[in-house]
Amino acid sequence: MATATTKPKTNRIGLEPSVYRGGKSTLCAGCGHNTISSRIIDACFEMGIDPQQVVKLSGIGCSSKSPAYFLGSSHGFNSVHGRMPSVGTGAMLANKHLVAIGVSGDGDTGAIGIGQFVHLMRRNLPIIYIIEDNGCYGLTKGQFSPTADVGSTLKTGVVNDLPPIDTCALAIQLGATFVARSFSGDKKQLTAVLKAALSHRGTAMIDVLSPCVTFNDHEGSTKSYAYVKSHDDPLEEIDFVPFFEDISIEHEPGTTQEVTLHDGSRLYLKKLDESYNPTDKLQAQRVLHETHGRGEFATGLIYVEPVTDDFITTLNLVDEPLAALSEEQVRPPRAVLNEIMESLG
Amino acid sequence: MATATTKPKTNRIGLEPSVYRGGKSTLCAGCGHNTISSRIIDACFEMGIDPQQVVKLSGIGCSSKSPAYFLGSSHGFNSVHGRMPSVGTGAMLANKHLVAIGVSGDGDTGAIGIGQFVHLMRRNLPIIYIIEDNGCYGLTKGQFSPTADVGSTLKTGVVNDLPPIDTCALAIQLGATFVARSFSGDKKQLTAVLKAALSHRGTAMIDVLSPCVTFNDHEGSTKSYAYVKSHDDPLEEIDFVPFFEDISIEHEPGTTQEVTLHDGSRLYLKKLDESYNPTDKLQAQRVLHETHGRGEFATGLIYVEPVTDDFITTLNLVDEPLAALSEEQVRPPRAVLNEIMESLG
Amino acid sequence: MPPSDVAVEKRPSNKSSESIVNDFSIQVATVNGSGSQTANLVLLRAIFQMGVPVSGKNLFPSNIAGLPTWFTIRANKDGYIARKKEIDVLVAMNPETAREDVLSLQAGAAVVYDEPLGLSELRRDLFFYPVPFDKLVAEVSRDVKLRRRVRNMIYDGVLSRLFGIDLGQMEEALKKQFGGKPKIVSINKEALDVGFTFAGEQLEKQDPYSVAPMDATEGRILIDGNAAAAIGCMMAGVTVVAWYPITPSSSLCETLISYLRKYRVDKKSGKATFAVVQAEDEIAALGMALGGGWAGARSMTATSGPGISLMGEFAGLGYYAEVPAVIFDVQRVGPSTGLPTRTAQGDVLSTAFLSHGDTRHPMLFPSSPDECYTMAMNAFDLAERFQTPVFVLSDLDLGMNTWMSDKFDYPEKALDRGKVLDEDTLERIGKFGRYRDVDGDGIPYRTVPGNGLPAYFARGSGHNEWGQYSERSDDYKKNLDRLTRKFETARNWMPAPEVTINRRARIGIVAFGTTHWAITESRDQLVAEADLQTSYYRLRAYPFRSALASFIERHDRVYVVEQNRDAQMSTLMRLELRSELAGRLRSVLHYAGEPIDARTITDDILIQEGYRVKYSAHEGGVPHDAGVGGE
Amino acid sequence: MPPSDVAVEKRPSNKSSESIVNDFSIQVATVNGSGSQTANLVLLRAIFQMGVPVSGKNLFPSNIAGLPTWFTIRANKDGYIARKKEIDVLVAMNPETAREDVLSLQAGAAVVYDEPLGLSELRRDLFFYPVPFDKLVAEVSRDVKLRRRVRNMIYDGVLSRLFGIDLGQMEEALKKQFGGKPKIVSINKEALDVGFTFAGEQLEKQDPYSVAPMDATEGRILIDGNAAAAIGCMMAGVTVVAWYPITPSSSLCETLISYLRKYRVDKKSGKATFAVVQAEDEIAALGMALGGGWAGARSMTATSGPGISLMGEFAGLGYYAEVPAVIFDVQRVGPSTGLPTRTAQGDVLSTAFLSHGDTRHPMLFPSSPDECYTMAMNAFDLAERFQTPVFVLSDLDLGMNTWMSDKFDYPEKALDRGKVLDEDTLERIGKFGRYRDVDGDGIPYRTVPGNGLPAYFARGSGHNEWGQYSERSDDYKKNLDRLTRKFETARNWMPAPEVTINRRARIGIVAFGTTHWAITESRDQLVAEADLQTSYYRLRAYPFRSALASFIERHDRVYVVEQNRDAQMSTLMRLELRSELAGRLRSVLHYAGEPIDARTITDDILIQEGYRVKYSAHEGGVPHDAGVGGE
Ligand SMILES: Cc1ncc(C[n+]2csc(CCOP(=O)(O)OP(=O)(O)O)c2C)c(N)n1
Ligand SMILES: Cc1ncc(C[n+]2csc(CCOP(=O)(O)OP(=O)(O)O)c2C)c(N)n1
Ligand code: SF4
Ligand code: SF4
Ligand SMILES: [Mg+2]
Ligand SMILES: [Mg+2]
Repeated sequence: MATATTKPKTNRIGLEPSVYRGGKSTLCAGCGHNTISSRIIDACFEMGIDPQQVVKLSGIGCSSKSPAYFLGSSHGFNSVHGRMPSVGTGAMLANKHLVAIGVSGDGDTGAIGIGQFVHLMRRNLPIIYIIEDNGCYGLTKGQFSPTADVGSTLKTGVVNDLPPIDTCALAIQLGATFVARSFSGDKKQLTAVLKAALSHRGTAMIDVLSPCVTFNDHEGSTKSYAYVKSHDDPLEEIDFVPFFEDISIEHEPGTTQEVTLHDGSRLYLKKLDESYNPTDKLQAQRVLHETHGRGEFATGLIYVEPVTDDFITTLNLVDEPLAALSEEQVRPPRAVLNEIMESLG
Repeated sequence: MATATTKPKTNRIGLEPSVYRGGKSTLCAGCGHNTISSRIIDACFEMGIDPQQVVKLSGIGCSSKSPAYFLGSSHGFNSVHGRMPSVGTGAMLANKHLVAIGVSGDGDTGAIGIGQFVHLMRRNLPIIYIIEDNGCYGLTKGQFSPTADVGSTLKTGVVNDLPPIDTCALAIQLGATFVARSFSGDKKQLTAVLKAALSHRGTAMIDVLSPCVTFNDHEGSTKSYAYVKSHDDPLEEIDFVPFFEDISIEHEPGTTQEVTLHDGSRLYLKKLDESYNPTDKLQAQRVLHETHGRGEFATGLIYVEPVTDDFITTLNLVDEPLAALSEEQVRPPRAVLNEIMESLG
Repeated sequence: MPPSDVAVEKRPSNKSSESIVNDFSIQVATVNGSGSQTANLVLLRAIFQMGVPVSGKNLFPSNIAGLPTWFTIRANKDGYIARKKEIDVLVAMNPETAREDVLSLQAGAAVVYDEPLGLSELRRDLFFYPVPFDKLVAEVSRDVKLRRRVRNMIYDGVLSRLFGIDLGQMEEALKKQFGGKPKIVSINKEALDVGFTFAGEQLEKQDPYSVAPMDATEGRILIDGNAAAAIGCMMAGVTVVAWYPITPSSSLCETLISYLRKYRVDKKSGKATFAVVQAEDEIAALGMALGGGWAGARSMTATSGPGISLMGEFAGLGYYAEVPAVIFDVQRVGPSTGLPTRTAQGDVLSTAFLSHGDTRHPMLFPSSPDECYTMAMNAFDLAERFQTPVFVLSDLDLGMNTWMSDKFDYPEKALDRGKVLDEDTLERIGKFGRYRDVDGDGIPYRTVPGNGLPAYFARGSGHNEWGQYSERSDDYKKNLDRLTRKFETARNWMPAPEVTINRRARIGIVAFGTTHWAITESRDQLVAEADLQTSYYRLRAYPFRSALASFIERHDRVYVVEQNRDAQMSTLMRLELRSELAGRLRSVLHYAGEPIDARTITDDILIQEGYRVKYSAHEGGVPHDAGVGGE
Repeated sequence: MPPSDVAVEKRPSNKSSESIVNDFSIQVATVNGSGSQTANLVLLRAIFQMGVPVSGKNLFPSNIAGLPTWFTIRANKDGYIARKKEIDVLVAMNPETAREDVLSLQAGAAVVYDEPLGLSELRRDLFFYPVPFDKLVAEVSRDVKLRRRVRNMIYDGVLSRLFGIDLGQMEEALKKQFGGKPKIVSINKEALDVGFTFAGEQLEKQDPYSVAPMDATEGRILIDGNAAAAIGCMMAGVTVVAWYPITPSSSLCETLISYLRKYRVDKKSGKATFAVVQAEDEIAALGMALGGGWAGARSMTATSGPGISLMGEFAGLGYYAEVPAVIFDVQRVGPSTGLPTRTAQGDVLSTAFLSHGDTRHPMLFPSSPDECYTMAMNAFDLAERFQTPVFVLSDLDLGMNTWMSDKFDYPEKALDRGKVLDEDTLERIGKFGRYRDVDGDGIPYRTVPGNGLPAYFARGSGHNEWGQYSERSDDYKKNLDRLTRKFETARNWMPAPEVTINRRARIGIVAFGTTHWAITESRDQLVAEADLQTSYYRLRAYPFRSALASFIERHDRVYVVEQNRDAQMSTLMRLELRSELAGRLRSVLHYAGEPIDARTITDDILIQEGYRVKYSAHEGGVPHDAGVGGE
């Protein structure tokens, strides 16, 4: 029981946890978004992601502010409302080696940004796309967002009449290759999902239920902390084994599914719903439909498909980042211009 | 065999077919869009729709021009690219008695307009939303649209790498209450679907495969007339019985499903795929997924749900059109202003 | 136990030498989300109820809770209600900013502060009043949550005592605020009393400031511009509202919704005479408004700069297809997201020309809640009369801050629904041509769907006067020239300017919107300090009236005062003025996010006029905070 | 059998009285989608190859097939290649417009027409040449499809014979067009011959027009502005291209794509040094360009007016967060959808101020393919140097029509990648502050993700010079003022104007973009017709250089000639000019969709200068067609 002076733990690439932290959060105390930032910090630290290769992207909203609160030594771009996908696309085209972490809100994505969301999913851009989902517009003081459930109420008592957009079902429908849902309050699951997302190449869409303690944490809300906590219906228990660790996990055959991700990391999904198979689109749609029908949230890795080429790969770009190409590489020689001029003369 | 001088047939409200025609088409000869205009003319004539109560709405594209070519005595609004849904929403709010027919293209809807499409479906606005789907941007000379299939080629030979957006699956996912797919070349099916749509209250989304004979009718295209014709996989045979006709159709139990629509019209769907049930969302998704997997087009009424309130109904508006309210109805009396002033004094 | 750092003997010697009544400003520095808004509004209202002219301005961050916020109340017997740069009384509740707040005060100011902050050692030239808030609030309640909620009410009690703000009026104000909730009123009242008693027993009045009853607010109301605009929209008979939340415009629609629910639902049937949609974005919001306008409804939307940027294409469609719609732009600081919770008049130029091609739009510029109310009604009338989108350019200062106002008059004029074709007119004009200029004023007749009159096909592409598609050059030019003519006609239908000609003045001032209040004060300062007489032209609309040129003609130099960097209104003026007149224009520009104040204008004009002015007081600062991210 | 309506004896008596060589225009009136484009380009190229200066302008409808289209070729020995209003030779192939086309000709014009149209009875004062196209094409092929394709080539043969356009050059041109497809060349050649022979045997030359070889095109090329810009982008080393199709900009990106595929794919690996994305709309296209620019790529997009309108919010973000990107705006007629296949210079004002708040953008105005090429390179350099979106405002006339041009020079200047921080600079400047004005020119240093230098957080909300979020007024103002300073610095980096001072001139002309060509001709007309000497200032960029003021100073009156209704460039100029100079500005405006012509300018200036001019020829009309709907 002697106290030992412990050096701060470093990760696989020799960095301390503090390197992964960001600025002091200015979000409300208790906001789910802050917890998600912590999980991103954990996952990146534990996976040994190089912060210099990370770009953090967001739109506008409380959620979209949060990239300022993690990975302080990474580049970030807090862009305009609902348009993070296009900015992220441009950045990845410029430098395909970047690790892109996008953070959006349910308003930012579901309302003004749903068009760019649809096309991002369809393109399978390599990016981790996190929706910090609180069913409302936090930053503009609590109006319903398009993920609010029918019958859910505002603090003022106003009732929502419109059906919610299920961003997970939508992403699957549109061809996303990694679709998960989690809860800001579920540390283990969320960290595992984030690590898996970091190991995936293609769009990793993660809808994280993230209660807004200021505007949407009351009784009538289906996105309150209490409601989500008691209606969280995990599909599986997730164990994540990173590619750089040589561990094998024992599991009963039949109950646990092993998925190998792009970088060689493995997922062990101990299914709680036995008939469920996260590599089957229709089953994923079914489970989302059914849990939603019961007023519950299916969480965990809902759908994964580690094979399809991501968007950047289909473009067949040179190995160096386009942004780093030299003049010689990007400006054709005199002969080319001459050839073109000849053809037009 | 004597030739009789026949008076032009009139419909239920005493109008001749010519009233339902529009201006001379300026689209290419043979364009699928023209055939669809003819079917809209047929359906409106046969259903006895009052052209003065119809509004025709569109975005921009060859398809979006077509409202000028049917129902020439109806009001129309050829708006801006991809934004017909919002214009239609405003119009229906102004006058809930209107019959709204919206025509869009696969580019107009699938690309720039997908955001408004998503929210229109979610709201279940009472409108017939027709996508004239040719897998390309006709008016800008044939570029791929987001409904182009993977592997489909341009005239120049360029191959499409991105997966198509299935607007029907998307609409169902988003809560649309009437979702159909048809083919400009299938007169019987398309007319029946259009009539059913006119009998539905809520969004009736109809994706009509409509070959672009100028830019997308070649060999490598999966939206050519020949390809669509040979890959058309009708889900059912549709018989439509309008509310004003007292006919009952005999059918073998089990094989034919009867659906009663909002205005009392009935649909008899003689199923070709026996396990299929167009009132079941998941089955609808499955059948779309599977036929698409086979490279085919499931056509017919894919999903219908005639019960849910449409958007205008949920707003609980007065009976007269809002646009027609008198000053007395919309300007509160002096006492109201006084009351407000008192509360602020 | 007396508060530890009251150090009476060290205070400025001019104590009470002069007493300053009804002419000072109080700034409360807190943290947002701490519930200080109630205490501040009670304070404001109590002074108002004492009959003293007052204004309240909230300087708040673009976040929800935990960041510095400053609420400034200005009481002024002469009715100057513009922002005043100098703070006379500071209530320092926020540890984070207290130091900087105190350091930026002018000598002689009073500071009420949370005792543990120990601010009194910072300066010798101020009057300090320490208050042990935590201790005092403990007397009010043991419930921690409740304590937090009423803690701020204690400073109201302290201020009441120190500055003679009637405690009874505070109680009234409290009741007004919490209408039917006697429990809440009573606990707040207790907090008030605790503060009042403490100040009476423990603090010695040293500064010169006090409030005394007047009768300058009789029959007036307190209201923010957004609420006023909302009332105007309701009274204008709006039927279709499509909106997307954005600060500072959200409260316009939210207030409108609550009024509509209360007053525009049929008592018998329970059915609404209006439709409100929270759209998916601003593009859709304007699309819905245009769809509604086209189909005959009185349609509107409200937004701020970023929304205006997104509305460009639809705005052009509205202009060219000639569809009525009303768009409120409650301006905030741009470019881009800029400072989303600060005020500006920066969208003038981009709104005037919003959309590509040869497009231009009428704009109205309210300067008071009363004008938010009347101009909302004007806007709907003008939109329908001219069949075009009409923009109302308010700003955050007007829209979200609390203003004194006369009570609003009930409208005497009937709604102007413009040239909607009816049977009689059709007979008179013969054939209906949607874009025919029958009356020579550039305004054609229109029909609306569903009413049985001749239909037409609206489009944003080329069309002739019959509404048919046309790519003919002559049709196109003819139509575009008619649109110019229509815009010219509109000129004289726009709200007229408010012009004050001073026969002795060689210089004129042009301003618009909220700048008006600082101008009023500045003109008096110019006379008082430099005997500089000025005339004043308050612009109320674009396109301008010809009176503008006449006004400039009368003066050697004309200062256009506006709250943006790029002299945007002045730019619009230059386009229309003869160059000789344009040459007389000078600019006074303010673009740092706080509402413009008289001192800034006065000093700037004096300098440009060649006077020497003493260096202005250092601006009350807003501290850094890394990594917040805008709205 | 001789054609039925050749009526030689009725023709104008001035037959051949004067012969007009290399100075006339040919207009081919067809229907779009009928494959006339090939015939027209062969005609154009043949004249070009004969060494005669030539230009080709296509007036086409916003639809795909079946509507009237006019292709006008102007051959002019003096090198005037602007549009000429008067048509000297009409080829009337379109039954729908033939009547109106013929009626709008000036006396003495020649008409080659499809015989069944029976046009010769319409007027007595023209030279008619009937050609039985259907009969002739039957000689060429029996295949109906093929016949349709080559039918138009017959009029090339006829014209060759009638006007002395070398048949061999036509063949050459055909080969150039159909490169490797000898079969197609040969059948077209047959059609040419049939026409040539027919004309030789059956038509008697009566009109005065003919082409004779010159040597004015040696070493020159034929190209459209969009292709030229595409080559410029490729040579500028563009790496990220995001676009959304829209006429008339689509062909810029489409041509660029084909060049990039050919010349920018690594020979060995087959991998690309560029990425092209067809975005889902213009908002996304600019978002991608900005994302790319932020991450260090040379990024671009291209669009037209409606796209510009949609890009407002992102443009403001680019300005304020200081992100490089190049945006081509190939302008078409607005407002709204307007006339989408007609040319205009109507986006000047809305682009300059694109976005809400205090935003402004640099713009370049190419007037020739050569400038499309060089300015594309300038634009990338300027965007990176000034870390801001740079707009290149071309137009449909320049972008989509065929122009003569000198061959393009290989760029001598290295790419200017601007102030991207490197280790050395970092050492020199000490601490990196993203928005610090280290060098006093308003331009800060930037870093790009992934290269290991200090990171920063880009945002559209308030920030201080260290790139930290800030809502402080002083930070905000300081930053905004630096942006102004940066814009001032940019002034002198913009492409310089092309100024021609005529010492005898009392009046000056300012123009930009494609208007240049009509100005050149008009200045000669002014001298020839009224001995009116002019100086000329061709603007090439915004912000303007100070030379603009000096130019105006030298002249009593300055005519700003532009292709829009609202005198947009003149407006921009007024903002910067002393009013005394602004007072000298006059406008010549043209906004009906056809490219501006010299006659219009000359007459307008003469009238404004107090001369009498004879009434201009009636404009060649574009007929009505109901219900097409724009693009
Ligand atoms: C174009 C535009 N419209 C509106 C806004 C105002 N706005 C800021 S944040 C926001 C909604 C944020 O909601 P969400 O994305 O759910 O984020 P949250 O705050 O709930 O985390 C809105 C509407 C804006 N910044 N820009
Ligand atoms: C904002 C905007 N961007 C681009 C265009 C150009 N544009 C016109 S139609 C069209 C695509 C039409 O495709 P689709 O909707 O599939 O209609 P189709 O012509 O194939 O029937 C485009 C991109 C435009 N008019 N407006
Ligand atoms: S308002 Fe809601 S979403 Fe925003 S920071 Fe506070 S708790 Fe989080
Ligand atoms: S281009 Fe295609 S879509 Fe357009 S009218 Fe012609 S065939 Fe139809
Ligand atoms: Mg949210
Ligand atoms: Mg299409």
